[in-house]
Amino acid sequence: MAATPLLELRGIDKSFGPVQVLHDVELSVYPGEVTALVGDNGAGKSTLVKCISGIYPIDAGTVTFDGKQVAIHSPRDASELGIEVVYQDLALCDNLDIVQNMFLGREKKRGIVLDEPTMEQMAGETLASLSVRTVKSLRQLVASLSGGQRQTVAIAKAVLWNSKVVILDEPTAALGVAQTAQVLELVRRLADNGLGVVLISHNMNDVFAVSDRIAALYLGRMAAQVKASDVTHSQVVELITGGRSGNLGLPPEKPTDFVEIMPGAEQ
Amino acid sequence: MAATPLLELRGIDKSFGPVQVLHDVELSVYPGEVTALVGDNGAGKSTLVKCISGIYPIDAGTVTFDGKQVAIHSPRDASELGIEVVYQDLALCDNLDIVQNMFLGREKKRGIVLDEPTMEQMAGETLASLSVRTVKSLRQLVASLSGGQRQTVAIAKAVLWNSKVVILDEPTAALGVAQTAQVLELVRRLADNGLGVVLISHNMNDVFAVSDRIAALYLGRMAAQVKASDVTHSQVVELITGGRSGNLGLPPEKPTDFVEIMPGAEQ
Amino acid sequence: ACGDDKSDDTATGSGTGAKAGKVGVILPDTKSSARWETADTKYLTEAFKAAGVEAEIKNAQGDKNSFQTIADGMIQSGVKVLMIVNLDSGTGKNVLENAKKAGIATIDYDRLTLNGGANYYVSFDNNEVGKLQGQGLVDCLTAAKAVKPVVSYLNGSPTDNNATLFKEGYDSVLKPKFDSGEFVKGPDDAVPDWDNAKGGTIFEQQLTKNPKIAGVLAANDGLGNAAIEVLKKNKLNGKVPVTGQDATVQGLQNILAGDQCMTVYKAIKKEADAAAELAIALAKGEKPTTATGTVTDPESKATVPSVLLKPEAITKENVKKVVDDGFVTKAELCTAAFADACTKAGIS
Amino acid sequence: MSTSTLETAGGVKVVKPTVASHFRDYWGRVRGGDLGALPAVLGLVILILIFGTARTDTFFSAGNFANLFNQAAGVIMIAMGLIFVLLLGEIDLSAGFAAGVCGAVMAILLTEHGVNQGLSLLAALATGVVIGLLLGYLVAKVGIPSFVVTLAAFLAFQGVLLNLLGEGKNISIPDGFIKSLNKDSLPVTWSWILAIGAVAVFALVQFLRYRGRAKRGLVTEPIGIMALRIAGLGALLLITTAILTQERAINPAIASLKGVPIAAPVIGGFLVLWTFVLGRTTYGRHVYAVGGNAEAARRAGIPVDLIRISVFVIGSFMAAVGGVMLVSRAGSVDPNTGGSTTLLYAVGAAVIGGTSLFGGKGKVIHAVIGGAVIAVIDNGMFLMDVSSGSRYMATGVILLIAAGVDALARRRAAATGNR
Amino acid sequence: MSTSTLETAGGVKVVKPTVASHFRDYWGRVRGGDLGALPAVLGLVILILIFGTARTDTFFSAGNFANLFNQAAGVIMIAMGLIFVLLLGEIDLSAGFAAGVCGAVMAILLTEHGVNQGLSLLAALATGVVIGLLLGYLVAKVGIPSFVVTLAAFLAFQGVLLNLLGEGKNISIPDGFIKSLNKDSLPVTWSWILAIGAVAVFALVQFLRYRGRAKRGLVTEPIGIMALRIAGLGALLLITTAILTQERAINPAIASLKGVPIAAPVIGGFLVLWTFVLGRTTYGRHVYAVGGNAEAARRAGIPVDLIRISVFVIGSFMAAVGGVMLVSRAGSVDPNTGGSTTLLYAVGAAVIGGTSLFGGKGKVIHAVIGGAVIAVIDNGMFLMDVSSGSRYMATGVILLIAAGVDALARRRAAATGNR
Ligand SMILES: Nc1ncnc2c1ncn2[C@@H]1O[C@H](COP(=O)(O)OP(=O)(O)OP(=O)(O)O)[C@@H](O)[C@H]1O
Ligand SMILES: Nc1ncnc2c1ncn2[C@@H]1O[C@H](COP(=O)(O)OP(=O)(O)OP(=O)(O)O)[C@@H](O)[C@H]1O
Ligand SMILES: O[C@@H]1[C@@H](O)[C@H](O)OC[C@H]1O
Ligand SMILES: [Mg+2]
Ligand SMILES: [Mg+2]
Repeated sequence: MAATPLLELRGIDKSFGPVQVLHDVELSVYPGEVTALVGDNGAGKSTLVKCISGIYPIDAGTVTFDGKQVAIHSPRDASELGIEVVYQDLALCDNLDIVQNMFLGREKKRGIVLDEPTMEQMAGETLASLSVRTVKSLRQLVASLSGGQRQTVAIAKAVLWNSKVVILDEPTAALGVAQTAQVLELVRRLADNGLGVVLISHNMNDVFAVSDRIAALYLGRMAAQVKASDVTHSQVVELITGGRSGNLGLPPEKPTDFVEIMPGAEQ
Repeated sequence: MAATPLLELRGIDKSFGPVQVLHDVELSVYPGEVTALVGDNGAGKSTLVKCISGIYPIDAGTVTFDGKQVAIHSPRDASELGIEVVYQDLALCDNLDIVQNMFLGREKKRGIVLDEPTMEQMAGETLASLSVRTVKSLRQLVASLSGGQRQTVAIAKAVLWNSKVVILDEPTAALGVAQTAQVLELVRRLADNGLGVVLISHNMNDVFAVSDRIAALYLGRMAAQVKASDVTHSQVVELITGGRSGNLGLPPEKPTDFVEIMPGAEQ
Repeated sequence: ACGDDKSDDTATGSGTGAKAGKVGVILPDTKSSARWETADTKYLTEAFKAAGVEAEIKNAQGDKNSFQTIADGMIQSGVKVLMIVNLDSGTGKNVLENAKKAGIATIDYDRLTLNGGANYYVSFDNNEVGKLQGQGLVDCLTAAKAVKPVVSYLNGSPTDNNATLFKEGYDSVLKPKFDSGEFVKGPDDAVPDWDNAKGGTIFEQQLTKNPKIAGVLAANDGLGNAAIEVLKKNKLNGKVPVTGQDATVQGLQNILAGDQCMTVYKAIKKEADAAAELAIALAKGEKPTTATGTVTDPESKATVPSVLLKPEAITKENVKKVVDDGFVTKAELCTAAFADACTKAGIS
Repeated sequence: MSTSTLETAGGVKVVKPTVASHFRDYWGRVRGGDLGALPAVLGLVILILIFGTARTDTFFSAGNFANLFNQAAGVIMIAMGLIFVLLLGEIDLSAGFAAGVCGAVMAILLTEHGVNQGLSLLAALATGVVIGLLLGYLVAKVGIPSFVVTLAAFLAFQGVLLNLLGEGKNISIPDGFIKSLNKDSLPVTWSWILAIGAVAVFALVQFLRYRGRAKRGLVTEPIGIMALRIAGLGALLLITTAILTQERAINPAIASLKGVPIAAPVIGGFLVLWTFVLGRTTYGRHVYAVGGNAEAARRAGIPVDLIRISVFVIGSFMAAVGGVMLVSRAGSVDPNTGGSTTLLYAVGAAVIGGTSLFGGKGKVIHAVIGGAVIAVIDNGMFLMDVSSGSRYMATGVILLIAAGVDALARRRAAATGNR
Repeated sequence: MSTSTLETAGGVKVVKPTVASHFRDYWGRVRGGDLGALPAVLGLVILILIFGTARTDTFFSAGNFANLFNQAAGVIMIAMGLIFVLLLGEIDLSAGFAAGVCGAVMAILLTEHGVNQGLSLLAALATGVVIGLLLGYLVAKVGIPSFVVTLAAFLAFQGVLLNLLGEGKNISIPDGFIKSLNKDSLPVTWSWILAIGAVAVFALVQFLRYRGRAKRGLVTEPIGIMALRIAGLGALLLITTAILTQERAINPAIASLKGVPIAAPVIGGFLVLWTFVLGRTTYGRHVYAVGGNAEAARRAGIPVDLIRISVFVIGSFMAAVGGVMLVSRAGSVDPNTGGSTTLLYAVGAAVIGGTSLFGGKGKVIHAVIGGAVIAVIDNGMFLMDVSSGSRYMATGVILLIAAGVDALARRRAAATGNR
């Protein structure tokens, strides 16, 4: 923990109407490291990511970036700081093609005219480097892509830019064997280039393969943030499913406001 | 191969406009067995599933179900035959709640009135059995669910019914560790109950854990359909990424009409 | 060159040859009044047919764009005479100018196109229509011996220039009464698009605002009927006189029932005949002799040779006149419910 | 926050809700942007206050209150049908003139063919159904966008109406049952019987639902909330009835005028019917599903085309009902019946009430609330003394204010997180 | 199928397209449902054949052809602006009366204040921009649904127009530049210069694009296809010009009438401008993105609110242009300018052309094609001899046929797989 964190969250609370999803969450992302963010389904990982990137306003807490406290009100703010995100719900424009999606919001121009040839060339190179082999044309609408192809486009879109922090929310979920390997390699390469990388994944093999640090969310609370080398596979699974493992994790009392399935409250 | 297949495809062709996605595909699904359908991103797995379930009309080929040749023109036809599908692009109605989505198209009624209590009760039981623990209310709109929660709802929706064939397209992609285990167990249980199950997955561990038979698609062609016990992990990976492994798989010439990324053809 | 009555001559007249040229007629709409389709079209068609002159009669359906499109088409197809009922003076003027540029003779029918410079004008006097309505209401209120009656206005569409003229007419009669305190001025509202349903709501609200309303100046029979229905709901029909215009079957029936005090009858057959006569002469290349009157265009101050007919006030006493003229048939008017009233009114 | 838990369906532990927690949750939902019809109702209240202040004695009179029902009925009926069409993300531009055509069919049968009132009414409704089948077929089976189909129908029906009315005559309908529909009032006794009956049935339904859930061990809302809801509706209905059973004749000496306008139970009846259909039947569920995600609905085996046709049938059927109400009120049909702003107001009513033009989101009550907003604006505006130009402008601005209240409330709520 | 391959950007091997493969691909796309504007054009051709057969000498005259441009110009201009609004899934019901208001501002400045033609025109356009800012602000920032905002504006602008003009009045504009815009024609020489110039520029642009791609080693279409495209446009423009430069005065002795109507280059100019903006600029790309998936656009850092405001500005600006064209053609403004069916026709033009009401899908050319369909129907119908009622009906049916061709073509294509 010698380096100062590139991105630091403190005391983040977030509710949707009557439901509180994040409780007092802390998270530190260090430059040159991959931080894996793990947690059960519905733990709040994606919500946390969207709070960081300005999609959801936070109810309480502070975000510090590069040592300065910042207020992120929109994805635009986040990307101006140098935070790039691959969202779990990919958010591509189905009515645009691959190239158009990949450059959305940062189109290359010559004068006022879009520089399509340059964009097409860059897109082709990036996709090829991610082992995409079955796309018929870069001018195909993303609506007609397979699940894995969409995922790759979303990843390519985010890593094309010079950013300081890259957050990937389950980037390999839909990917094939070769593509997964490529993406994990890319993740490692980004960190090695000095970026702060946050990787969300349910796959423990992947997590241990690339990450330096592991943060475990449990029912909206940060159960533990540890070095990957300090914990075992099964410890992490315990943290995910129970919120604690040995002396790691949350105090044993279960948070009362997190009850289970509740049939019957009218919507 | 003693038993006769429950579902048998022969010579399936499928094109989208000028692009042919499936070439002369064969597939047999046996009762009481899990058939894993594997293949690279964009190989055509999801397209094949949608052809089976009547979402896409097929260009050529035959579908035999329970020994009889059938024509499936719509998902309704498929479900009347007893084929249930969990689609990769989940297709839930975001404006409906969990219970409403789970019973969509087969609502329980008392007279002409919807029997909400019964549906709510059944939904609650099914979800609980799939290790869903963080849903706040069964009356929550699915729009507000996490990725894994949506996935679980889609699975629960499909397995709630008495069907003969269940096809799951990457059902565990978004799931947590515990939930994945539950779903794999469920898949095995369905097969053990005599159903024919097709499981699509990129995760070789999962594939070998539950499947009896493995079918590998390569660039829209069926490269091989083999017993899981007859092949190794790495052989399957070779089939996926290269279309052949030793004397298994497609002839070595690469199909000419399947070229790689093609920048520049105007959309 | 004289047309020699080949009545089923279908050639698209280009104006050449010995026969009469074609006449184009553009009517305004179908919603402001039933007359354009039920009366004008019928009478004009008959008149041209009798003279063996080819005529094309089109209705612009209240759409100014269509109005011009029709004119373009007629000019293009080589009509020799263009007769229009403008939707407003602006577009009317424009169409007349286009026609003139193509060497076509023009007639303003029913509505004078201000500053439009048409060659002839045939009409009833719209201002006079308003005056008849005003006077009719005064007569009915006097007959009912109303004391300081509150009079409400249900004017025509604010976008219809005729409505403005009607209002000028009845204002000229009623304003002195208001000023003298003999009558009391009540609510005064225009009804968008002459929309009868809206007219009903507007009148209902006028009545809510001023329950003492004792007379209604409704600009035409449709609006009159809308007011009468509201009065019926309040069991005030027949007690509050209502005016109208156009001598529609509905209006006449309301008069027979005693719910409407009067309507204004524009003897459209005469108007149509007069206009057709002018047009026929022009189409044959003759100089018309029937336009003996003149009207001064208030804007351009030009004198337009005209045929001006007098609109007539119709009350219970002279409903018969309209039937005798053949404007409405007895069968239409004297349905079972009105058979008695018809007999009493002397219609047999 | 001491909460008691209970075990419920599927063996899952849940918190037992209390009246207090219920209110807390409600407030949380409101803060979270889940406002339902609240802001539209708020907009309506503000409108009423504006006009009530400006024209207290006329606007706030029993007579004016009663008139509102008649003034709004036509548009509300058409809007109710449009809600179904809008729920699928479709549009029906022809609803206004469809109302006119159906009304004309009825009037012609009544007058020129001497058909009796009941049959004429049925013929009008049947005409609506046929129109709906035609529109639905063209949209669902031929695949022409509904905007184009109904734009074509909008034009064609104007022609039909003109031709039906003999190129533009006005036809008066005779007195009778149909004419009373949107003109007369119920006798005072019947007014009370109906109001009290409605409250009783509502209470019974609420109670049965409560018992049904409790019996299965599902979470139930606190009895107190249920009681409050029943009391609320009761108060609303009974106060309304009390006002409407006052004498409101302009000149009671000539004729007495009291009782609930017949239009009120007609509106209420259709509101209950369609709310039931949308909320408690499979059909309604499927309408929402197709509107929310047609592809998902298709995959769930829902006959999407049939649903699509059916909403146009309901849309045109309700347009026919609306046409009957318009004709009943006007006592006559003319070539403009259902024309000018009728359609725009009907769609506007649905949207102002809270129904989305993009499908999947809407309730039948929106037609009533939105229709009331529009009727109140018209009603109030015509009580003021302004020129027609200014009236148009003021109507626009006031509409904007009413909708703005809604938007601002939702926006404020959205800022707290949920959108 | 012997294909030669080439190595292209990113070191990927691709098949080098030939003219034959290009046509094969095109046919594949057509069969696959990707029809573009083809069916709408087909519908238009069928319409022209219908009317041409029924009224050969009048419909197929140079004069009638020239008139079509003037008749369609207003609606096409308004529709072009609406395309931007529709691309975002929004609607602008007030565009018609906005056109009226802007036209009235111009007319009043021209006549009552003696302002010169250029300034008056600018004032009209500026009024459009201000209106657009207002509408956009209310939709994007206050958050009122555009249907409600523009319904309110529809009412309010009607009032503004009435107040500007004084009830029932109308204002004629003086002769001059503005009045020529949608009335007069270009001199014959200028007609030819413009047509030939346009073809030349088109050819140049095509060639430069080709060279740009080739230089980077990207796949290019075969030269033959490019040549065909240039020849096609050339033929269209030159034949049109040849027809329009014929003498078409009814009575050439009185005054000669030939040349391309000024309205044609005005339509063409705006078509090129907005097509360029939508297709070749960042702004246009962002409009499509917001229309396709507003949330994705927001996440990509696109200022969604600004884009939303901007489309209303463009919409109202083009409404102002449309207003100028309407006023120019009519030579006057009255309280109904931009009223009646103007708006419905403009939205209809966009939708018939192929633009979706749900956003994300549409092109500026759709306004022109759809506007032509509507203008041809109106033009042709008024050349026929039928009563008003029948005309309305026929117009509806013909509109349906034109749109039905489109729907059936797409449907047939969809049956082959892609939807
Ligand atoms: N817009 C919303 N409104 C209400 N509840 C929400 C909303 N978004 C998320 N939630 C709830 O918040 C919780 C956390 O969701 P989140 O998507 O952050 O989970 P996650 O950790 O990403 O899960 P997964 O691994 O399944 O993707 C879930 O219980 C979910 O239902
Ligand atoms: N509607 C469509 N139009 C055109 N091409 C399509 C369409 N749907 C799929 N494709 C193409 O067909 C190929 C197969 O897609 P499919 O979704 O079946 O792949 P998959 O095997 O399921 O891949 P993944 O593992 O990524 O889900 C892809 O190249 C894809 O781009
Ligand atoms: O006859 C009247 C006509 O002149 C006017 O323009 O519109 C309404 C009609 O009643
Ligand atoms: Mg997530
Ligand atoms: Mg797939």
